[in-house]
Amino acid sequence: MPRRVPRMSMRELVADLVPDGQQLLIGGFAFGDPMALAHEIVRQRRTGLDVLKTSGGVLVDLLVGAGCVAELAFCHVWNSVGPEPAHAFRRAVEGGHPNRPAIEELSFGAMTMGLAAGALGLPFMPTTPVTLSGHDLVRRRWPDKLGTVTSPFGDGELVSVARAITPRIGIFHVQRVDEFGNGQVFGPTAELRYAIGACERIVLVAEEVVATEVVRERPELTVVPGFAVEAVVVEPWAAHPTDSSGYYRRDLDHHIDYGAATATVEGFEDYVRDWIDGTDDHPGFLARLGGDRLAALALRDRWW
Amino acid sequence: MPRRVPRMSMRELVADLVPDGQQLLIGGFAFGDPMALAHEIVRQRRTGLDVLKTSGGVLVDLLVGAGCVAELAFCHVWNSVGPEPAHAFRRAVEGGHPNRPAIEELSFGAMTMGLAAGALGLPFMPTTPVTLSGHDLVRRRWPDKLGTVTSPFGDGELVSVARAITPRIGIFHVQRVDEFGNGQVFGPTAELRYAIGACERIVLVAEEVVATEVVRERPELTVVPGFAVEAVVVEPWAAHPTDSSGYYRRDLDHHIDYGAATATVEGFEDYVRDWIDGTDDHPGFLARLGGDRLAALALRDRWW
Amino acid sequence: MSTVHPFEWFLINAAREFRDGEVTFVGFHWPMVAARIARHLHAPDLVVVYECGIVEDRLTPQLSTSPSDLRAAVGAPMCGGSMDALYSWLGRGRVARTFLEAPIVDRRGNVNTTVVGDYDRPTVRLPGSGGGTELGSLGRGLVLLSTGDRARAYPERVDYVTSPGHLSGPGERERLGYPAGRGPEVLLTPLGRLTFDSREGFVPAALRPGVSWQEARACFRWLREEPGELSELPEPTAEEVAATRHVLREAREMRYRLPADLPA
Amino acid sequence: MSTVHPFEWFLINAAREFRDGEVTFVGFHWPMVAARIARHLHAPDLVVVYECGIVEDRLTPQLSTSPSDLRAAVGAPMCGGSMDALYSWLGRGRVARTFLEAPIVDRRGNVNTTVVGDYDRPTVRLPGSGGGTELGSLGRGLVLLSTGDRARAYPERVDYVTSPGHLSGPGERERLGYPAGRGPEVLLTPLGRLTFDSREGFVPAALRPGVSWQEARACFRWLREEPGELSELPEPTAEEVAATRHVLREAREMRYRLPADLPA
Repeated sequence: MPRRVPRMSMRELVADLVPDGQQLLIGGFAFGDPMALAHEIVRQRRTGLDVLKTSGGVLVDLLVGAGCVAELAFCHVWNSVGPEPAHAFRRAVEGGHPNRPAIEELSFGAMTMGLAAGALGLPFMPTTPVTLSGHDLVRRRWPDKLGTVTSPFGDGELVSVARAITPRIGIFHVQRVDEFGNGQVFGPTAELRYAIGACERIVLVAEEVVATEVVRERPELTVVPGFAVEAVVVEPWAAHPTDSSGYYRRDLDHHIDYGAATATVEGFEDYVRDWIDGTDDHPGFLARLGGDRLAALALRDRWW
Repeated sequence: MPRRVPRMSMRELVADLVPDGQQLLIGGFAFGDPMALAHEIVRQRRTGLDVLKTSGGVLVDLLVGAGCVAELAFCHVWNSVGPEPAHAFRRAVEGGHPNRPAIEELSFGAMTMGLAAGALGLPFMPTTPVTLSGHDLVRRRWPDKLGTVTSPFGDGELVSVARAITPRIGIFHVQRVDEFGNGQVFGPTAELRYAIGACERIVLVAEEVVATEVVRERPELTVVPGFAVEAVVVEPWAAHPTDSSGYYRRDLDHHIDYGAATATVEGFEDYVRDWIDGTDDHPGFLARLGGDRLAALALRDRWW
Repeated sequence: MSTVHPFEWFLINAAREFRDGEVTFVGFHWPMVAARIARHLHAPDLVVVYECGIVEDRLTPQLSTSPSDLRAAVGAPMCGGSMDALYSWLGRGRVARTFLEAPIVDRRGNVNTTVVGDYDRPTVRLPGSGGGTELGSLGRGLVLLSTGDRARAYPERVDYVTSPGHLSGPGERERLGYPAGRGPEVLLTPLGRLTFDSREGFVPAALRPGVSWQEARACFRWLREEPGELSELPEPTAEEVAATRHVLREAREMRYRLPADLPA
Repeated sequence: MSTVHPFEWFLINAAREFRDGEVTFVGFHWPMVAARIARHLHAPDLVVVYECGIVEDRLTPQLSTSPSDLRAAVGAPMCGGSMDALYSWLGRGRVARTFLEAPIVDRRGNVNTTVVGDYDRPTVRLPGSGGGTELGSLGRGLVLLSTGDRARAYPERVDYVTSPGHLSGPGERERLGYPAGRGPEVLLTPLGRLTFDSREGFVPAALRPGVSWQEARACFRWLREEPGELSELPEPTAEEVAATRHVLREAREMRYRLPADLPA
């Protein structure tokens, strides 16, 4: 049998592996966003982070609003329910409050390909034609994010390519993991398989640990082999208020409430005080949400 | 609900969609090889086919030995049990009996990437460095199978690229399918997901049809959406003597027996007479194998 | 039936753009709502794909709030990934029709969902592209949906090309390596349905009854003289209105922000 | 224990090349048998990956006949695809050690599994590459296994480079864009263990006891003068012999072709 993977708490993960200034890719695509990680990053008042995230969502909005982020690469940042504006992100980018992160943008197709190149050990991947789009023309931090090569075949057409992205560390939400670190995901995977593979170091945040035989009954669901995983945090409901296939639905009310609460700086600070600093850890956050809310969102009886 | 996908028999598939001279990619990687398709191609005495197959196996050996193949692109051709020599393939390539197919070779990594490029609608994909390898130097039918581009990033390194492969039609073994053509596979997928996507027309050979709700309980197992599938043949044990995850094991004895039988031209002809022409169709082939043999290979009670 | 609100008109006409049985790439927001309306009406066999890899080929129990709201995956026949959706299905051309919301769209169908004003000091920061860039770049049969009824939603040229339309003019896409035969074809707005003309850009093919050429021109400022004959969009049917109101009730339950003056 | 057959010697020494706990890419045939022997001995925590996407991290109930024999997937923690195996794991460098069978291998570790003689009119047509090319091109810690004990298995230069070794000489891989730090390091044969020297090519690091320098030189014809001191491979232990014979019995049951003179 292979080696067991180390377990740590979310607090230890942030304390040990996410120091100020750390570059990290955070997994999730408006589902499976590890919000419990973001909360803990805020609790520990990290600053200067270099964050990569395909779908920004409320996770990035929160980190930016709390002043944790110095650099940010993304495909979009939004609150997908409503849609509510991503107020904190807008305040930061439009008005520099609390700070104006240095940003870089890629389309989702191009970021998928850049991460795929990183995962596959290749220097680049061909991608969506984007020449003369905004992504092509605006480069602030990554002058080489996109390039063009001439095809060696046919009539020598121009081909847009996305440069390999290889984040220093990646932290990903998965539904379940075994003691060896094999991580499994239900539902759509968006760019997840490639994003994981692209990262130099890989940490999983899992809803639960299951017996390894449970994982081995469905080896097709494994999105990352345990041998590539450095550590695991087990944190039920870690993706709330985003959704987790087979475990719980997106919490629409919390998305809306977050949007309403964070429309002002004061409201944002109140939210952090009440929901993050005031809850100590993720079980505390869940206690504040309340068992009835969780029960209404839970799906475990349905897809299991 | 979407449209239902047409069902046809194996006989109809070969009669209607695999005329003499047809270019076709046949799926499978020494598991999930649709041997029942090969048998029917031999029964109908197709000639001049342009066959693409990553892992040649006994399937390609049989088609070549029966004189069905004029052109062949592959990664390897072997009988992986023993290993027995691929006698018919060797006779054809070494001695031109019954004919010498025009061949082209790619490494498995490069063919995976060429198929991926085809599937993804991209002109090429970067691949394994292969410069000055045999695959790079020997090009008989596909002068442009591989090329080199200069990376637009960093220090301008040379990058090997595999040209997109887009076969006219692809026929693939899957374990199960629903009435809408959604095809599901258990176990490793090798290059399958990309090979399917690369083909202009897609036909599935399934072990069984299951209720669409069964498919929808495990949407992660779907390797091709029904909307891309043109027709389905339902043929239990279609991959025998290769294996089919969760359904049956590789038949080692039949691999060995095939190797022994086909060591001579006469033996090859006897094999075709007894196992293919003499069995009329795949149920006939299975009857010849016998229920005890099938029972010994069956796995349905294990992984299900 | 009661008076049809312009927003209902818009959604009904958006729904009419869907074709039954077609594989259709549906982007965030009103395209999702319109697809659901179409599924209740003339397109029950619609096959919708989303950028995260979901295939949605029948009516889901609940309306999703976004393509990544996994309510869209309930009962899905396939859950793949973004490589499948954006490349194998969209880029490879297996998708027949594509719907993208275009809150700010210019004469040549370039869509801006990124910034208004200067990129580094924006007047308004919008969410960014997600897969919207791919829909503009690669989508076959691309229909743009905009609820805008003012000129500011339709500049001559957008500040930032998030989703490439026909860029600066005819032939530019092809010259730059964009695949042939793609790019926006229809722009549907509350004022009417515009189609793309490679010389003139988007021009009205039919207006909503009651909308004058002057009103259209005040919104789409690149328009020139009034054409001799101008079609009107057909009146909504009772079934269309009922389906639309049904789906809008679902949208309200699912916390969609709806026009304030929409009847409840 | 009874006399150890040279083939058993070969497998025992091949098994010794595996390191416990390492992620190891195992190619077709004797590498698979050697990995299984190693797992019974010093490497129970070996993590094996195969080109079709299987992760095999514990003793499977049965020995597989090939990496695509799905007996290798029984109890697997992951079944992915070839993109995972050949690129994400091998190419990206997550694999620490790589084993490739090399029936014909030249001085610089170039492996031929394609043709002997002219490509178009071959004397012997071999199976071709499969993923073997990638193992030579990308594999870290590459160990080549050859059962050959005659010079024809070890030409100065192979007729066809199926799996690139160090090509024609030092620096050529790097110049052509091959990743740094890859390429064959060890060549294990029934005569002994050879390691790669960038100037001389493969040279014996240790011979099997009883094999003389002359015998080695008759096989590896590029060798020059006998070194002052030449190690011998350590004698097999009783445990090694027992494990090897156990796995060879399994191999026989699984229809592996074994040397005719091997004790049953």
